[in-house]
Amino acid sequence: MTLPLAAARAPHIDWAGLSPLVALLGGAVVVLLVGLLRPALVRERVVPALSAVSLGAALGLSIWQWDERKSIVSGALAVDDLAMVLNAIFLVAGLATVLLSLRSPAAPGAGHGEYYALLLSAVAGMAILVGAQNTVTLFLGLELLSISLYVLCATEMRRATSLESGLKYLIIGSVGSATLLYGLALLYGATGSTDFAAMARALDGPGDLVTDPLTLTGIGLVVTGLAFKASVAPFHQWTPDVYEGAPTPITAFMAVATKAAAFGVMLRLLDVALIDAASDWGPALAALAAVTIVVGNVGALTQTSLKRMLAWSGVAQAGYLLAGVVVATRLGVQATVFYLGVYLAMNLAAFAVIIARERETDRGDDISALAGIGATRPWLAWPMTIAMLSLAGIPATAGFIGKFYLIDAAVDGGYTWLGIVIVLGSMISLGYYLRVLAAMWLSDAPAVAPGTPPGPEARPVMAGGSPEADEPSTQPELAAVAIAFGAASLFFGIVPSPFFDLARDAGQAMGLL
Amino acid sequence: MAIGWYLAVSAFVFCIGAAGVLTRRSPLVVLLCLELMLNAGNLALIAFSRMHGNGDGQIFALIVMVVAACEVTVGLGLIVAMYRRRLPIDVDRMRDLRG
Amino acid sequence: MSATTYGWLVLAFPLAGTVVISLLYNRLPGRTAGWIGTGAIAASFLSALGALFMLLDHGREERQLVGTLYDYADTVGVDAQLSILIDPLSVLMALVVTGVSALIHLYSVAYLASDRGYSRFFAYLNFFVFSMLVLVLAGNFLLLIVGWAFVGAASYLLISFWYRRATATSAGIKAFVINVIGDVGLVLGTYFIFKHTGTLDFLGTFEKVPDEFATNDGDLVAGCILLLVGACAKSAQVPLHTWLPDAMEGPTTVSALIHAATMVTAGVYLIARMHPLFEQAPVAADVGAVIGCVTLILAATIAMAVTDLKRVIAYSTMSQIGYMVMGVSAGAYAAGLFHLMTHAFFKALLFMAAGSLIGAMAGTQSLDRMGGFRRAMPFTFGCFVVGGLALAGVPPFSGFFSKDEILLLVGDRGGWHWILYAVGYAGSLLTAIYTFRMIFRAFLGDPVPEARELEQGHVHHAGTPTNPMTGEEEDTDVGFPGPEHHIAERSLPMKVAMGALAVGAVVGGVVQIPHVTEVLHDFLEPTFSESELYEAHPSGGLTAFGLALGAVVALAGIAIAHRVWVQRPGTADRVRARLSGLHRVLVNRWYFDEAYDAAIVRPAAAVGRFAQQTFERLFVERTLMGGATGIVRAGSSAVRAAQNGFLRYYAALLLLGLAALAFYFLLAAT
Amino acid sequence: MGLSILIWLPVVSALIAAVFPRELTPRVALGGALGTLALAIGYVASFERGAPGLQFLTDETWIAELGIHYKLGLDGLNLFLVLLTALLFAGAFAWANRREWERPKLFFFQFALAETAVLGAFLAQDLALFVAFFDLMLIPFYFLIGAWGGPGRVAATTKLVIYTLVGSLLMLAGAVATGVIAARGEGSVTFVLSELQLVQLPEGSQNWIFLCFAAAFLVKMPVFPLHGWMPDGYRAMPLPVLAVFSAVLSKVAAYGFLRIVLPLFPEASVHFQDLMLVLALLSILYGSVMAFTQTDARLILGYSSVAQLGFIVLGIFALNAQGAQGALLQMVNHGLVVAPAFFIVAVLAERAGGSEDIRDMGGIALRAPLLAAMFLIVALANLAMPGSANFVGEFLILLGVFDAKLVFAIVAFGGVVLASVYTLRAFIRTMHNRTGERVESRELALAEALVIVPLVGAIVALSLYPQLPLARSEDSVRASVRTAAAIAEPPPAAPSTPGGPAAPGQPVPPQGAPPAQGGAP
Repeated sequence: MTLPLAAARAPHIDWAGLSPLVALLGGAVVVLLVGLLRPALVRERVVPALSAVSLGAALGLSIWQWDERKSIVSGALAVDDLAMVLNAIFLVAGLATVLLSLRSPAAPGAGHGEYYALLLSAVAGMAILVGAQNTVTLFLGLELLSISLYVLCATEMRRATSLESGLKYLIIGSVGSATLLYGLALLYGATGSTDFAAMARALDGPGDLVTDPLTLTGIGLVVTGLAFKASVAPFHQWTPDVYEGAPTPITAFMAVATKAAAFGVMLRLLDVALIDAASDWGPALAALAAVTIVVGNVGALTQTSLKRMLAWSGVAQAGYLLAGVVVATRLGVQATVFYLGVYLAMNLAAFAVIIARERETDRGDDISALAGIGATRPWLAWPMTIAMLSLAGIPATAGFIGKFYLIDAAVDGGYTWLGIVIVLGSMISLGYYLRVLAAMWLSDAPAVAPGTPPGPEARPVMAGGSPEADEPSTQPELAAVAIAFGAASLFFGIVPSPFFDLARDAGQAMGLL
Repeated sequence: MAIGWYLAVSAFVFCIGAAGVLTRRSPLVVLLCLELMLNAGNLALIAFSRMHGNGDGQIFALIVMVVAACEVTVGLGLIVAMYRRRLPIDVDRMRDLRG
Repeated sequence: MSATTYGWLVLAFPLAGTVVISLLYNRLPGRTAGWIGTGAIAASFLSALGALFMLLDHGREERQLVGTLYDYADTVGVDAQLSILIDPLSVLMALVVTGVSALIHLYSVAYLASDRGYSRFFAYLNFFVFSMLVLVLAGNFLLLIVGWAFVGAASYLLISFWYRRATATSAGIKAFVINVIGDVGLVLGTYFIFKHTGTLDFLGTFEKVPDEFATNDGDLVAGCILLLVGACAKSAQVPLHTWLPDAMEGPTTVSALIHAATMVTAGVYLIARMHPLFEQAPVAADVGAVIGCVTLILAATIAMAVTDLKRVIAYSTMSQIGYMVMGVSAGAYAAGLFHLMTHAFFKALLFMAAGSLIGAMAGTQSLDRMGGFRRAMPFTFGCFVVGGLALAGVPPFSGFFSKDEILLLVGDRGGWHWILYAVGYAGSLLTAIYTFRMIFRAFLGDPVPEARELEQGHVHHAGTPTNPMTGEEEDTDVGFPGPEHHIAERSLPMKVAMGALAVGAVVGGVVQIPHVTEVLHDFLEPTFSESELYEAHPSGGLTAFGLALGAVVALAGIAIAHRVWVQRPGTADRVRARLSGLHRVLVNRWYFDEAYDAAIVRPAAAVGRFAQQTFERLFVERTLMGGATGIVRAGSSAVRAAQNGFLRYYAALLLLGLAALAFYFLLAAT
Repeated sequence: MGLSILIWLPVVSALIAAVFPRELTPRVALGGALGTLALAIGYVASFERGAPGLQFLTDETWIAELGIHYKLGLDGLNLFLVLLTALLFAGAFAWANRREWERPKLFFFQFALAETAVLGAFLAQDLALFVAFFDLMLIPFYFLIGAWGGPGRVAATTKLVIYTLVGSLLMLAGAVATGVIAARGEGSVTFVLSELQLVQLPEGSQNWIFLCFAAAFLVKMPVFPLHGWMPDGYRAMPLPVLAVFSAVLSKVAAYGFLRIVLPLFPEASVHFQDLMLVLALLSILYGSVMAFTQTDARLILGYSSVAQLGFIVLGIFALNAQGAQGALLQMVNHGLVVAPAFFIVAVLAERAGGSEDIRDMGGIALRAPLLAAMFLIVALANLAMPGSANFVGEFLILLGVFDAKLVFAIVAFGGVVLASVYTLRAFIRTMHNRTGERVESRELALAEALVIVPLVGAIVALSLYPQLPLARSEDSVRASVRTAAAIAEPPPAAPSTPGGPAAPGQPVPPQGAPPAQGGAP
């Protein structure tokens, strides 16, 4: 009899838990409005600044929310360390993207306000996605992130390939979303609930739901949808095309953030809601992982476009990450989260360098754009070198530790053969990572190409030269991003403990394991 | 009530949508087919919601509609942009990106 | 000072000589290097004498002294120490080696005076003596092997001393490689014995042999046979003898020292040293005896046919060592070592005389171009005759007693040893013949131009020096025999050295005259104390018969030679014409080299070519490396082909994957 | 702490050198290398012989979550290999000082990084740490070859790095599996070798893990038929780099067998013994034959190294103390021989008008007696002339094989003979015979002599007193092979293993014998 009264009362809202989202979405609105102002200064300087501020604020708030464990919005969103860690990754990626976009032709192409607003909303979508506690929120977050990215990919309208990538991404992406949606629907039908915890209980409960065709078909469709977002073979084919077509800063953002989001939600859905069906989806995903590793690496082997190469390598890395998911152990979760963090660092460093060379040379993202920069631009060459070595998993880089951790998890989870596939993939990957190193260090810079700023070719170049010797005159922010993340990839390769703490917290957030 | 028929219909619709995506070359029609696939999901959701007698499915369906609308909007926007750049409105001729 | 201390000194002097000469090689004026070298060896000889006297001070029982410097490789059950064994046998060897070497050094001081590699030569020569002494003084198997290989290396260095001659360097390689085969045999043999005794030390091993091994124990026989392989390689016994004739590429003094007096006798020493093993494995011992017998007759036949002065002597060396090996294998230890000593005297003498003669011929060595040097070179002629008589075994020269004692004891073994006995005498007949064939052809008859030139008083001098083997013109810089030549008649040191050896060759026999003097036999007794064959003494009658037979055979041989080459020149050609087939076989040295070439060298080269030109490229490069790469590349192109840019194709693949996945899950369901 | 200084000194000094003006960089870097050498000598001097277990232990937790420790230690196994590394790198740095390098700071940084990695691999007492250093080792060589190498350098270096890393990455998987599977028993994962040795892995996993490690090590050595990367790589490498690469890196691999494979996977080692022995024999024969047919001086040495490493593998997989002891000694010997040999090749090439083909050489000994003497000593040592330490090594190796598998020993002796053939051939074709037309014979220059003569001196010294390393390594070697030996020839001891009570084949504590080099002193 008291129900209506209770309903009448204003719902209690946990603003603290919600604050990062509020900061992001509020920021998006503000940026959008400010973007309407006339003065060029406002549009080109204030708007990025504002978006950076809102990202920073969100980051701060997430850190403030650290070690909370609660679910907000009547159980729709979780605020726990997994969410917060992944949030941190998205936000850092977002900040980096803002920096990378400063001089990008994409922002003016779409209008600064719109560009940055979409970026923010994409980040918000990711935050929602990884916080999601039920399928509805999951789908909402996924679409928020996807749709923003569809647009962002197409923002460089003067390039036909940009539009093409946008449309391709949209269509294929929608197919993926539809698949996911249908799968979620089936799961809802099978378990009678949209809430992850409730689904888990239902699968755990009486009646062998786990072997019910409805459930399994649902799982199949859902896995497909998520695998698509994480660009897992054979659902990977959009990745190279879209990565190549999209404006490079957006490519960088997609490479690190989208992947993190996709794997975050995979962890939530598979390792929480569907954990009891692990024996069903485990082997399937393992097989997919193996295929992905092979396909991604061989695909990257002969690329000459760096963006395409990194796209393919991204596919391969997705395969590595998947190994952490399939084992469905806390160790696996930790390894996955750890590698996502590492992946962020090394990829952003690489993309920063690529963007820098794109703007300095007329060779775009072709590998020849890097020729001889070891001699001319050590401050770009070294981060790139470290990034490549780290991606290849060479010791003393974060990539080595990450790979070690993943193999550790795989073997521990009884998927030893997958661990071996990972190393086989790494062998192939050397083929193309070393090509980049060769271009930078082992080949001489071509006769100075048009568009190259008067670089200090004359100066003596040394192991980690001297800053003023070769600081790029035009775009310090790129070099800064590259160096920062390059240094990070190196530092966490030698002192990985901080990352391990994050990973451990995130792992503990996964209650059921 | 027998859920089977509802499911069958929705699955059928989903397949029509998929088939359309595979066969049609005009992005506009492809967008329509995507709508079909999403709405197949909606149908299933509502049917299940009715079966379980709880509202979750219906809420889900509502949200999906919104999302679908956004997608189509963006899609149309892109197509318009391509049209203004005199680019072919044909998914088979968007092949600059490959390999 | 104790005997072992002297032993270390014996080793120290030559080593010091080597080091000093090689460090100061370019600062030593004139013949200083030569004198230093000679001095070092002389000092070493004196130390050996010291060791001898010290040893004689001890009672008969404790005449086997071991001196240890430090642990060489004492680990995981191997007990190799840097230790020498001083006993009558090693002292005798040391005395012979140092004594003869000292004289040969002296000879070389003059003989190589004009060679641009003068100090290099003496550094090598001293190093060789050092190695030889390590060999004979070694107190355990490892050190023995070390000395064994060192002499091989030294001999390689000296054979290819004139390294601008391709003939010399290839001869060097040949010698070295065959010697390495010998080393391998030695090492493997050591393993077989060590496997049971668990010690490398000589005395320790000999103690354990009786209780570790039954007679003719398989491992022991294998070990001894392998030791024999080592002995054969070093002592140029069939079938590992082919390097010795080629080794004559070295300077004549080298042939005198290494390939007559010292190194080639190492095999004899080895068998004598290892007699406890061989007596426990009679089978192996018999093999050794047969090998020696075969060698002595085979070499003698070849020596009948070859016309190169030095090679004749070389083959006679092989043949004489055959006698020794046969002797020591058959248990005639003292006799064998006695012959080793006397042989060292007269064979070194012969080589020196030959060197002098070759000097007079300005480097030419072919007997066909020699003749009538009797008047021109009386001293050389005298030495040749003395050496020849000793070699042929004419009483009372030293060779007579030693060789015949071997044959006596062998015959005394009875049984099938009678065959060896008979062959031995056949061999000594041939010996007498080829020896004097050589002497008659070189010194009698009417003088050749070189001889006349010498009688007018100056040594023949070839305008452009050429390699006597190939006739190719010399590359006249370091590493070729100097332009001028030296003959004994013209230089005191050579005279002294040859004279001393001549005396030895004449009177050397007195130390061991059957039933008269037993000096050597008694002296060596402690080493062979536990040997039951050692005390064997042939009956007086047999002895008398043997000695008489030996003398007759030798004189008969000389008579034949004189008839064929002096009284009726041309007889030789008639014989050659009649036995042309046999002659061809002999001239080609029974085709041993050709056989090895066909059986080993060519196949090996073929395998090498195949490996390099075919296998490496096809298998390693293409298949192993290229195969993996190829697969990956193929996959790459396939994947990229699938990435064809068709949107609908992507969607199709997506749905296909979806279908596959769903199908899998439905299978899992049922 | 102390050993950390030894490891990191080279790279640190190279970084310092980068601060100096470029003319001084090589000198400063050389100083660092010499300092490292001095440290290494100090450790050998203060090494307490006969003391059980590791000495100068450094043990800190590196990654607690993965149970990886930063654990360094010296024992008989790595003592002299560390010294060898320091010595040869010092020599190589000195050699590199003879000429101008473009981008010298980068060159010496990479070179020093290589030394650090190698030393790390030798000293690491934690499996993961070893793997890390082992993989890291290759990266600097990628740049050294690719940026400063000869013709076809980029292709060569890519080939080399990929094919040698292939094995290493397999090893990574194997190492992780080792740690995890070992931990299945009792909880916490650890990669510390001494603790891993206490656990016996099930034979099934032992076998595949063994194969992973074997792949890594055999490729790195290289052993037939996995040497495909070697010819191009050797042709392209700059000489000082080649000297250390050939002399030291292969030893890390061989050392890995003794340090890791035999103690950790004894059953597998016995299980694959014949396979490994056959591979070793093939390497010996094939390497010798190839070395005999080559005319490129570098490749002659390269293939002779293949043969030599065949001997080392042979010794290790005799699975008894003699073989292992000999193999360990032979590692040091081969390193000592090959490095000066490559320097001599450089000298010869300079005398022969830049050509490294022995057909263009000949008669170089003419005016260069010192050079000839040095080359002769190196050559005789290379063919394991009795009296050289190499011979002692081969003697022990073959004795071990002789006790274990007679046939293999007898075949292996063929390799001994072949070695003398191809080595002397190389010596004579270069130093003797008629003078090549573009040859002008010069004596060693001072700078050259300063590098070569000390190295040759080291050869001679070791030949005079091989007991020096042997005595210090015996206990560790016995401990390393004990378990495997016990399985290979189970007790009661066969009479075929003479020597002290602890000889292999003696009754030893059953599975998981207490590792003698485990734990802290």
